[in-house]
Amino acid sequence: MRYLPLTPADRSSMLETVGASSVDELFRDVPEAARLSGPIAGLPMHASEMAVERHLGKLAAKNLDAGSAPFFLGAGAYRHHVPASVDHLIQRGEFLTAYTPYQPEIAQGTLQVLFEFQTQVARMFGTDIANASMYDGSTACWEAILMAARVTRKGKAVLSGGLHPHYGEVVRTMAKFTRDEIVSLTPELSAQTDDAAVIAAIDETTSSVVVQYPDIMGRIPDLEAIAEAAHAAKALLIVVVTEPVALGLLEAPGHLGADVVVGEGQSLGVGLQFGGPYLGLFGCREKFVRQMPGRLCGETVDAEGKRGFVLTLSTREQHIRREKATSNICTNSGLCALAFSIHMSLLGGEGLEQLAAINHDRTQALVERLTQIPGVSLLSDAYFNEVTLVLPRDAREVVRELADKGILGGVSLGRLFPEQVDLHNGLLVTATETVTLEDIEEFAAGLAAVLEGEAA
Amino acid sequence: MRYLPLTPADRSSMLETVGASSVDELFRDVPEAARLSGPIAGLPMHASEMAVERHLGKLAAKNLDAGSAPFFLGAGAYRHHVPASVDHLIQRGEFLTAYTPYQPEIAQGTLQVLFEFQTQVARMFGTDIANASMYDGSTACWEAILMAARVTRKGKAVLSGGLHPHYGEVVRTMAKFTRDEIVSLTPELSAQTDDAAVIAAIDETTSSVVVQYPDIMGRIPDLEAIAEAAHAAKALLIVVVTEPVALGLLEAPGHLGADVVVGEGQSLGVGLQFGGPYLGLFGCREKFVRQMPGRLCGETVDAEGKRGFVLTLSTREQHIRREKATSNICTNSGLCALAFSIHMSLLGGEGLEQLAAINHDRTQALVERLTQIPGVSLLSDAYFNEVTLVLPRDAREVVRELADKGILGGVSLGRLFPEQVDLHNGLLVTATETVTLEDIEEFAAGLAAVLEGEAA
Amino acid sequence: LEEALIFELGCEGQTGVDIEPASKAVSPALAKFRRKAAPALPGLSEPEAVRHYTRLSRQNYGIDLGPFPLGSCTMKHNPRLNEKMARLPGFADVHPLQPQKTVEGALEVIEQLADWLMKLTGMASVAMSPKAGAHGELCGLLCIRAALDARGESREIVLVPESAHGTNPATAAFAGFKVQAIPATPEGRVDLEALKEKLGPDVAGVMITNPNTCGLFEPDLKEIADAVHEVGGYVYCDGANFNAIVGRVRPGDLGVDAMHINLHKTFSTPHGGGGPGAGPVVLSEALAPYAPLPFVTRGEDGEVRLVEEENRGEGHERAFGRMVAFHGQMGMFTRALAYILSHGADGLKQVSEDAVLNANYILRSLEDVLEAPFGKSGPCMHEALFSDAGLPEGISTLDIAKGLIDEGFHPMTVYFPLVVKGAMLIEPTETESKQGLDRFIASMRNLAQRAREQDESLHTAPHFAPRRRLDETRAARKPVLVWKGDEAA
Amino acid sequence: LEEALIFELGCEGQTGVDIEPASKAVSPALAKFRRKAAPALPGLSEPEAVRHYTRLSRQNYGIDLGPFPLGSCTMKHNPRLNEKMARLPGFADVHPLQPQKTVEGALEVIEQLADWLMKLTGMASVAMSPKAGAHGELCGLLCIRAALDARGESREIVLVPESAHGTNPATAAFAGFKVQAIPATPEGRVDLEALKEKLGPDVAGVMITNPNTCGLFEPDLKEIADAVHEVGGYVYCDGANFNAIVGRVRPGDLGVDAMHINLHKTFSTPHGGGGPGAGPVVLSEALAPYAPLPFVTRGEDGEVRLVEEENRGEGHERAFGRMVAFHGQMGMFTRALAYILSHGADGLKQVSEDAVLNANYILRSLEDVLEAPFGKSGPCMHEALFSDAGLPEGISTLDIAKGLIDEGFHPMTVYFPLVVKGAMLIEPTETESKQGLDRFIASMRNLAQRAREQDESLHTAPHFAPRRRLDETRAARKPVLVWKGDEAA
Repeated sequence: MRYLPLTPADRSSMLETVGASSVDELFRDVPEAARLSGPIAGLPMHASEMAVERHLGKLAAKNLDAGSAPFFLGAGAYRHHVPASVDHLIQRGEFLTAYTPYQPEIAQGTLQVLFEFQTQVARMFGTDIANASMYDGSTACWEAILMAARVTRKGKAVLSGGLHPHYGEVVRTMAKFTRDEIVSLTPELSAQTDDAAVIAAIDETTSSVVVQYPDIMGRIPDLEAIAEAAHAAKALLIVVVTEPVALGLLEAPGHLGADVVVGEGQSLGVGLQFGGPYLGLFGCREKFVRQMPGRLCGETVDAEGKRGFVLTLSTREQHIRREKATSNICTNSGLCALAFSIHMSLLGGEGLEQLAAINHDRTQALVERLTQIPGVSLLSDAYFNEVTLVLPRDAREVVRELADKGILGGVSLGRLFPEQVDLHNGLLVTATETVTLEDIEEFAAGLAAVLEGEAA
Repeated sequence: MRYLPLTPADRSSMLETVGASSVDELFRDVPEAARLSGPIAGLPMHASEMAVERHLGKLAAKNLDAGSAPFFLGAGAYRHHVPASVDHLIQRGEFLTAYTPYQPEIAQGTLQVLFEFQTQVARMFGTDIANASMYDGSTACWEAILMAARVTRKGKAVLSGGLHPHYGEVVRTMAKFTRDEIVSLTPELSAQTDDAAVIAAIDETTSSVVVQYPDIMGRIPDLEAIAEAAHAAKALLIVVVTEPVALGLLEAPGHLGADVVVGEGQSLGVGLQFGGPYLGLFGCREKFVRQMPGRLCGETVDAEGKRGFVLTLSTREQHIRREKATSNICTNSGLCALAFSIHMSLLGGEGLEQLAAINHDRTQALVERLTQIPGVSLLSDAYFNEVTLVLPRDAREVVRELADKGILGGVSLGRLFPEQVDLHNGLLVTATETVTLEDIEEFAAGLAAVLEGEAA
Repeated sequence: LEEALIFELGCEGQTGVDIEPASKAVSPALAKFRRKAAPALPGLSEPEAVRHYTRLSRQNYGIDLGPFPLGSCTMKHNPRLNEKMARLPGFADVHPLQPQKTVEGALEVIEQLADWLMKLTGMASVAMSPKAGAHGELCGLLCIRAALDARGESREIVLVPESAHGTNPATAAFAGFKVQAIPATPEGRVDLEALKEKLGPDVAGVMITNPNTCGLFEPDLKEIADAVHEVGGYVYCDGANFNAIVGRVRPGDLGVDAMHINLHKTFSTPHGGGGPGAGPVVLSEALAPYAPLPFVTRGEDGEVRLVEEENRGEGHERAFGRMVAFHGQMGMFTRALAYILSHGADGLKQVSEDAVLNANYILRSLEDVLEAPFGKSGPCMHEALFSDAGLPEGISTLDIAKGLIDEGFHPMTVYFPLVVKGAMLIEPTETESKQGLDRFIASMRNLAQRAREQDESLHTAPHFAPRRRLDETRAARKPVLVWKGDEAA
Repeated sequence: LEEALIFELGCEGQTGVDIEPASKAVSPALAKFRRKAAPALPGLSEPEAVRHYTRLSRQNYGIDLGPFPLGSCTMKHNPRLNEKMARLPGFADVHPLQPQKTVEGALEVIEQLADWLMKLTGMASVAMSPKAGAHGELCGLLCIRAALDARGESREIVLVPESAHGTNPATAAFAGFKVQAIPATPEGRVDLEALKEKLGPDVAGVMITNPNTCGLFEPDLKEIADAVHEVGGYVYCDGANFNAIVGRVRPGDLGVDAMHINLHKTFSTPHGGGGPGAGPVVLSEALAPYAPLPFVTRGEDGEVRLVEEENRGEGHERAFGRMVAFHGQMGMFTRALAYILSHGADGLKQVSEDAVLNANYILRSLEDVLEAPFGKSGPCMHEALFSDAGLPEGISTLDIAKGLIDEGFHPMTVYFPLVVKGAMLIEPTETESKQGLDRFIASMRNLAQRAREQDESLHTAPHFAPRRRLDETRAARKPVLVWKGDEAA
C-alpha cells in the first residue's frame, strides 16, 4: 500500500509504546456491534496505480471532450485556452498541498497571491474591494443577496429574468429555508433585456436587484438605468458576471453603478471540469467590508517591519463567529483563485482586452454563418461571445441530433428553462478563441442538415 | 512575444545606456553581406500557445501510441508503468531548469540525487561504483570498450552476436575512426547463446569482451564462464543490460565476474519517447575510477562540516582535460537519472523484484498463448520478459500486417539484422507489466489471422 | 525574501500571452457598452510570471515538505496519480451542460464514488453537489428541514455539543434553526443525560461530531440516535473526523441520518491553500428523498442517469431544490475515486488503523511533558489533544505553535476545541512515517523543555520562517485589501 | 537543511509501488540465473519519496528562481508549453522501432525541426541524432573524416583557437585528429594571419566558435572559411553561441561546413541539472552525404522517410555509420520545435537582438567597476566578458562568484575563456527583464565595492546558501561515490 509508510515492524514497536497489544484495542470505545471485523464486503481490494489509471482512463474515454469536437457551449461555463504555465505552477507542492493560511509566517505564498487576486478582481469588476473567492458564481450570488439584506436591513430580492436559471434556483432554494422573499421575473425570448420590468419590480421593501451582464441569453442590460432605480429605493444593485472575459470589452459593472459584483471565474485558469471546482468572485463597495462574506487577505507588517499578508476580519467567519457568522463559506476556492490570478497576471489588462476581442470576433463569424441557414435567426445583435439563436423547432432535439454527429452545438433554452415552453426554440451558442473557422463550418453544415432533416 | 520581457520602452532606455542608436549597431561586426535585413523568408511568424498546441497535437495524433494498441515491442526499449509522482517531481523548476551542478553550494538537490543514483546503479549492477549517467546504453557500451582499452592497454574488443545490433553498429562506427579493432560474432537463430564462440574469440590481444544480458534474442548467457576466459586473457568482461528490470530476477552481472556493467536505463522512470532522451548506465570496479568516463558525484563536507556533495575527478573530463579527456561525454542525462532514481526509490529492491516477477509472468502467458498458433515456435525457454519466436515466414511482413490491424506486435529480426537472411523469420516479442491478458488474446488472434492469410 | 507584487513587477499595456488578432471590428451594437479603458492590470511575460509564482510558492509550507499535524483537518499525502487522473481531457475538458450521452463516463465517476461513500458509511443515498464541509452541513440540515416540512412539522431546535466545530452552530443558524448547546462530560464526551433532557417535540435534530473534537469516539452515539429518533428528530453527524473510522465503522450502523464527508480530508483531495474542497452528504432512508438536484442515480437497468429540474418527476421529485449551479466538485470526485480505488476496502481499513495508531503514539510519547486532558479516558482516535495547563506562566500554546515552525513543522491546531483551555490538537494522519513522528516528538519535547526553562525566545518565534510574527491587529483595524500603489502617485 | 539519504530514510524489503502479484512461478529454465537476493535498496512509500525529492529540489537553484548568467551556456526560460507537448502520448509513448506508418507524426517532427534548422543556418542538411553538443562536434568531425576518406585523403591536423571550448580539442582528439592551436589577437579574435600560416595539405579543417568565447563576433570568418576551403579543408563552427545571431545571421552564408546546435541552449530545452541535451549538426553540401543513420528526409513526393541500415541504399548510402541506438533526443526535438514555432521567424530575430542588447547593457553598466578586457573592441554579442584584473590583491573571481550566490543569483561562468585571466563571462539571455538586469547590476556593483573595501567575508561566501564552500579536494583525494553506511555495521 504505497501511501502508507508504516512497516509491520514500525507498527509493533509503536503498539508497544502505546501499551496496546493490538490496534483493535485502540478502537475499544466503538460498540462491539458496530465494529467491522474485516474489509467491507462487496468492495474491491487495493489496486496498483496502473489499474486505477486503466479504470479511470476508460471512464474518461466514454466522454466526448470539448477538444475532440466542434464545441459551442457556454451558459455559465466557458472554454478558454489556459497557458501551460498556469497548470504547472498550481501543481507546485507548496501551493497545492498547503492548508488555509492560518499560520501566515509560513503561508506568505498563498497570502500574497490572494492579495494580488483581490486586487485583480476588484480592478476587473470596477469595485473598491474583492474577497479571496467563494465556491462558485451561484453561491456568490446568493451570498450577495444575503449581504444586501444585512446592509439594507430589508429582505426582498428582485431577480432579472436574464439571470442564469441555475443561479435563480440556488437563490430560491436557499431563500425557502431562510424565508427571504425572492421576486423572479420571467424570461422572454426578446431582443431586449428586461430592464424595464426589473425597474418596475423595485419598491421600498427591495433590498437588492440582481442582474446578469451579459445575461443568460447573451444580451446586455443597461446597468446605469437599473442602478439609478435601485439606489432611489435604497436597494443595492448586484451584478452577476458569468463570463469575466466579457469585461475585456464591456464597461466594468462597478463603473456603472453596481454596488456588488459577483461572478464565476472559471473562464480564466480553471477550465470546464464538468462544472467544478469553479471559482466564485465577489467584489463590492469598501463600506460593506465588515458585512462581506468569505475570506479576506489584508496587508500588514511583521515584527521586523517587512511587508506581509494575513487573513483578516475573520470575526465575520463562521469558524469564529458560530451562530452569528456572515456566511456559510469556510473552505473556499483558493487553488482556483491561484489559477485565475496566474492566468490574469499573464494576460494583464491588455491581454484581457485582446482575448475579449478575438472572442467577439469568432462569435461574429459564428453568427454570420449560422444565420445564413434557413429558419435560423438571431435574437439580439448586441452580444459579446454568446448569442441566442431562434430555431424553427425545439432546440433540445436539435442539440441531441448534433451530438449524434459529434458536434457539441450549444445549450438549448429548453434544458435551462424546461417549464417555459415559449423559450424552447432558443439555442444558446458561444464561440471563444478556441473555436476555429473549420469548427464553425462543421457546425453550420451539421445544423443545416439537422434542420433540413425536419423538413424532409 | 510571451517569452520576451523587454518592453519597447526598456529597449530604448537600454540602447541609450549602451550608447547605440539602434540594435543594428550592436551587430556591426557582422559583415554587411551576411546580415539579414528581416525575418528569414519562407518561415512562419510567431504563433500563440494554442496554435502551437494544435500543430503538434495533430502530429502526435498521427502516431499510434503504445497505450492505444496491444503493444509487444522491446529490443532495447521497454514500456513500463511510471508512477505519476516521478514525472511530477522531475518537473519541479529547481530540478528541471538547473544547469550542471558546477556551483555545489546551490546544487545540493541535483548532487545528492546523483550520489543516490550512483549507489542505486552500483547495487543493482553488483558493481563497486557507478557514474552519474551517460547519453544512452549504446554510447555507454562504446565508452566501456574505450575504458577497457585504456585499462588493459590493448585494443581489440570481442562483441557477442547477442549484442543489440545498433549497439554493435555504434561501436563499429566509432572504432572505424579511432582505429580500434572490433571482432563481431555473427548471431544465430539458436536456442543457445554464443558463449562458446565468444570464449573462442578471446586471445591475448583482447582488451574486452562485450556480452548482452539477457541478449538481443531474449536468451541468457553464462557470464561466469565468459568472465573466467576473459580474465585468463587479462581482458575485461563488459556486460550490457538493456532491460534493467531483468535484474530484479537475474543475478547481478557484477556478482558473476563482470568488470564493467553498462546499460540502458529508460525502463525506469524515463519511458519510450521514440528513442530518446534515454539514460546510459555505467558501473565498474572501484580500481578503474580514474579511467572512468562521465561525471562523478562524490561525498565531502562544507566549511561548517556539514555533509555535502560535489562533482569530482573532473580532471578526467574534456572541458578540463581537453585533448586528453577520457571520454566525449559532456552534457549527460541528469534529468533522466533523476527520473530513474525516483522510480527506483519507490520500488526499492523489493519492488524491483516484484516488478520483474510480473514481467516474467506476463511473458510466460504470452509465450504459452502464441506458441499454440500453428507454425509458431519458441527459440529458447530461458527468458525474462522477451523472447524470440520463429515464424513460418519473414517477420517483417508479419509486423507490418499486424500494424494494419492496430497491433504493435514486436520487432522483427529482419529489421534489426537486414543483412542476415537466416534470422528473418525471427520475431522478438516482449510483455511487461503493462500488457493485459486481453492484449495477449488480441495479439494471438491477429497473429493467427496474419499467418493463416499466408496459407490461404 | 520579499517578493514584489505583480503590480510592481509588470507594467500595464503589456501581456504575456500571444493572442491571434481579431479580424473584425467590434459590432456597432456593442459600442455603447464598451469599456473606456482596459482594467489597470499588468501583464507579465512568461519568464517573469513563472519566477514570481515559483518564488512565492517557496514562502509556503505544504504537505509535500513535511507533516501538517492540524487536528480536525486531516492533512494527509496527496497522491499525484489523482492529479493526473483529474486532468484527463475526458474529465477536465467536458462541459456540465453537454448532452448526457456525451458525458456518461463523468456521470459514472459520480455514481461510482457515491456508491463507495454509501457502502463505507452504510447509508442509503448521497447528495454529491455540496462544495465543501460547511456546505455539506447545510445540505444535511436542509434535508432535515425538508423532511420535517413533508411531515408538516416546523421544529425549530437543533442541539449542538459545546465541543462542536464552529461551522455546526453557524450552519444550523443559517438554515433557520435555533441552536441549543449540550455540555460535555469531564471525560470529553457528550453528556448523554443532559442531551436526553433537552429532547422533545421541538427538536429537529442533533449535530454530533464523531469521533469528537477531543479526539475521542462517542460510545453513546447509537443510544443518542435512538433517543432522538424516538422524539421524531434526526441525527446529523459531522464527518470531518471520518478518517479515524473509515473502513472500520459505518456511521449508518450508529443511527446517523446525515453526514457530510470532506473529500479533501478523508479522501485526500489537495487543500490548495484553502480549497476547493467537496462535501458530499450521505443520507439515511428517511432523508434520501430530499437530496438536492442535480442528482445522479443508477437505474434498474444499470444505466447511470442524471436527474435535473427538467426530469425530476422521473424519480427524484421530492428534492429540496438546488445548492450549486452545476454538478458539484467533479475534479475532486475524480481524485477521491482514484484514492479510494487505490486503497480498496482493505487499504481504507489500514488507513484508519494507522491514523489511530500514529495519534496514540504521539499521545503516549508526549503525555509526560504536556498535559493531556483526556489521556486517562483511554485511547484517542486519530488526533491527540493536549493543553497548556502544564506549561509555566507566560508560555502560551501560541508560543509552542510558533516554536514548532522553527523546528521545521507546521503547527498543530491551537485553541480548539474550546472546551479545553489552550488546546493543542495534533492529528498526524496515516501518511506519516514512524521516523517522521519521532522527529516531531523530539521537537515537541524540545519545545516543552524550552518552555520549562522559560526560554524567552519562544515568545518571538518563529525566527527562521519567511516572516516573523505578523501584526494581525493592524491588518484588521484599517484593512488594506487591494493594492493601491499606483493611486498614491 | 541536511536531507537524509534514501538509504537512511527507507528500509529494505519495503516498496512504495503496488504491483500485481505474479500468478505463475518463475520458469524452471530460469532457475540457475536467479538473483540470490534483491538489490539492497530501500523502497520509500510515496509520501516519503515526494517529500525527499521536494525538499532536495529546494536546495537547487534553477532558471525558475532567477537569472543563470552562465556565459556560453545560454540558460534561458524553459516554457512549460514545451514540456506539455513532449508529454503527448503520441510522442512520449511511442517505441523507436514501431513500423514506420505508425510513427509518421514523430518523423514529421524530426523533419520539420530539421527544416527549420537548415533554414535558420542556411545549410544543406542536418544530422539529428547526436545527443549533446560534444557529441555533435564529434559527428561533425566524423563527417569531415568521412569526406576526406571519400577523397582518399588522410589529413591529420585540426586547427583550434586558444579560446575554444575545452570540448573542441577533446573531440578532435577523440576523432583521431591532431590538434594545433591558433593564437588570439589582443582584441580577442582569431589571429587570421597566424591561421593562414598553418594552412596546408595536412589540414583537415578548423574548429571555430562564432560568436567566440570572448563574446565577440569573428568578422573574418568568411575569409577564414575561404582560405580553409582553398587548401581542401573544412570549417567546423561550434554553435554553442548561436543564440547571439539566430534569425539575423546564417552560418552557411559565412562558409561553415558543419555546426552543432545545442537545442538545450538556443532552443530552450531544459538543462535538467546536467542534461539531456541534444546536438543536431547542420552540414554543408560537401558534408551532407555523410550524415549518420538513422536519417530522416522528405522525399520528392513530400512524404517523410526514415533511412536506416536496412534501406540506406535508397538515398543515403554514404552515411558514415551510426552514433546512437535510436533516433536521437526525440523529447528535445519536440520541445525545440514548440519553441521555434512559438517564436517564428520574427520572434527568433527578436531573441538574438534582445540577447545582445541585454549583454551590452551589462557590459556598459559594469565596465566602470570591473575590468572589461575587450570592452574597447566594440559591442559584445550575447555575453559580456570581465576579468579580475582590476580587483584588489587577494580578491578572486571565485570570491565574486560565490558572493553573487549570497545576492540571490547564480554565478556567471568563471575562469573561462582561458585567454583572459580570472575571466567572468556573463550571458543574461533574452529572457531577463530590464528590472532583473538592474537588480543583477546593482548586486555586481555592490560586490565590486566590497572587493575594493577588502571585505574579508567575500572569501568565505556563500553564507546564505544551503551549504558553505565545499571541500572539493577531499572529495577527489579519496573519492566516496556510493553510500556504504550499511556496510560499516
